[in-house]
Amino acid sequence: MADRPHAGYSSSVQEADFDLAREVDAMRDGRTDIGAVVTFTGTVRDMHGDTQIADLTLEHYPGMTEKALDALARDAAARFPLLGCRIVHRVGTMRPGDNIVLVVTCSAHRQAAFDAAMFMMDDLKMRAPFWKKETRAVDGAWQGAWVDARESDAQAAAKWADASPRPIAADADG
Amino acid sequence: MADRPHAGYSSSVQEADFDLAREVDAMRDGRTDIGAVVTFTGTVRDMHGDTQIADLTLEHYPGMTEKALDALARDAAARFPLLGCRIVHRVGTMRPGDNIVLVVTCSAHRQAAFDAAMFMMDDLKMRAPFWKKETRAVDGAWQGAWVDARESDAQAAAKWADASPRPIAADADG
Amino acid sequence: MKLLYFAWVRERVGHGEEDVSVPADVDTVGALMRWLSERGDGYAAAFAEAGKVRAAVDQAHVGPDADIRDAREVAFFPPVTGG
Amino acid sequence: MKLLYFAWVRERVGHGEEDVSVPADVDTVGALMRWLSERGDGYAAAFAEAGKVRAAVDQAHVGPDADIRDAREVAFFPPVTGG
Repeated sequence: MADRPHAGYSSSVQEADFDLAREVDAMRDGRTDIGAVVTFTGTVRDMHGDTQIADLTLEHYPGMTEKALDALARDAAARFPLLGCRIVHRVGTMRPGDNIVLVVTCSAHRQAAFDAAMFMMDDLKMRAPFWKKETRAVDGAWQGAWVDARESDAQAAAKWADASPRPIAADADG
Repeated sequence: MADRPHAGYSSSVQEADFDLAREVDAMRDGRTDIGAVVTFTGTVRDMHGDTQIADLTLEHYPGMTEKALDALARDAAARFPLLGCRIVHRVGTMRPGDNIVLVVTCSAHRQAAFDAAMFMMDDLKMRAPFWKKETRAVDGAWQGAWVDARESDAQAAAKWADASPRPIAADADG
Repeated sequence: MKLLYFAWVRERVGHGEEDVSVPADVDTVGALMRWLSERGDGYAAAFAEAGKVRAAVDQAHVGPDADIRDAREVAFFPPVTGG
Repeated sequence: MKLLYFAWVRERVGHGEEDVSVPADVDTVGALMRWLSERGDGYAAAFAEAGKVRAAVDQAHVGPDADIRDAREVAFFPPVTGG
């Protein structure tokens, strides 16, 4: 990003859990030009509709996943006036309450940080090659089932297609 | 909240710094019904427009501040399908890079968590009785100056006046 | 009646808090601001731009027409700038 | 050409990866799906609902008309469900 030398972006696909505080501290890194830090953590729920969930397994497309997440972070940095953004997505088997995905965005201004984090999650759900398989309680037995994609996610992603970043007042803070 | 027994909300006004991880862990607290956690951290910037800032002092209205923040968290819990929300605001003198304010929201669904966090920040900036005084570099000397309220904040808060929470699909997650 | 001042309103008035006995005909926030303006230069400076001063009665935001006859505490301050 | 299958496409096909020699007239993603469907019951089941299977050519999302003549790697999978 020649025009935004400080807009660092990065991504990671990993089996290991992530540490919210460590990720945020690494991005802030003592900087004093940041005014707003937004984080989104997606976690495993114990219910899917009315069905109980024992665990969740994330399959992915090694190679493409890393490219997709990196492109996602790069797109966010190009689209919004960020001072940094990062996305971490776990793969493997997780239990209810566990972390799945983390987005961190830093900006001088709160709206850009919020918008970028929402954009990254919406876009991730449409483009990043992950698939969820749940272990569901069905008629008293545990049964594996692939999670269906949702129309609401397609709508959420579509709203960014024509949207330009909002103009930010030069003196706006926080 | 008789209709949402798990929608815990709380607030704090304090001189001491807050700990992002500790606040988030306290709200999640091993729960398995949460699918989305959003945090917003507002921090002190070293510049205001083109003017360098040495430090920032937050004055407040003891008594009213606590009521205002509590009302803000309660309003967010009533307005969005949250599983918890909290706001922490510091007072006293802070330096560039320091934390000022923290919002944490938890929900089954990401849109509610994002919307509630944005609502809380927008509303806070209009209603909570805090006043910022900056030490600015002016003509080579340091000078105290009260920060002016911004029209953009009034516009941001006004957009929630007529907005209803978005409908959330029963099976939506993350 | 307890009066409180914050931020540059406090600095111009010269103190943050005082107890005053307000005449019976000073019965709204706006009337109180005009009455206070006549108590000295600091007060006059604080309330010179009435449109820039906000008020709270018993810790709730109010407009200039708000009734203060039953108020225990009235506060004056600039538009808030937290967050 | 290297073929990759993920999630329930993988489960129905019966394996996650294979190398195949594709006839010259099978030159698009859609044509490849039809050609694969004839390789056995598992393939037929995987591609029975063509509208539910997505594809990537050399790790980029593509539609059914995408050219595969220069592709090194083609992947088939259901709509993604990460996040």
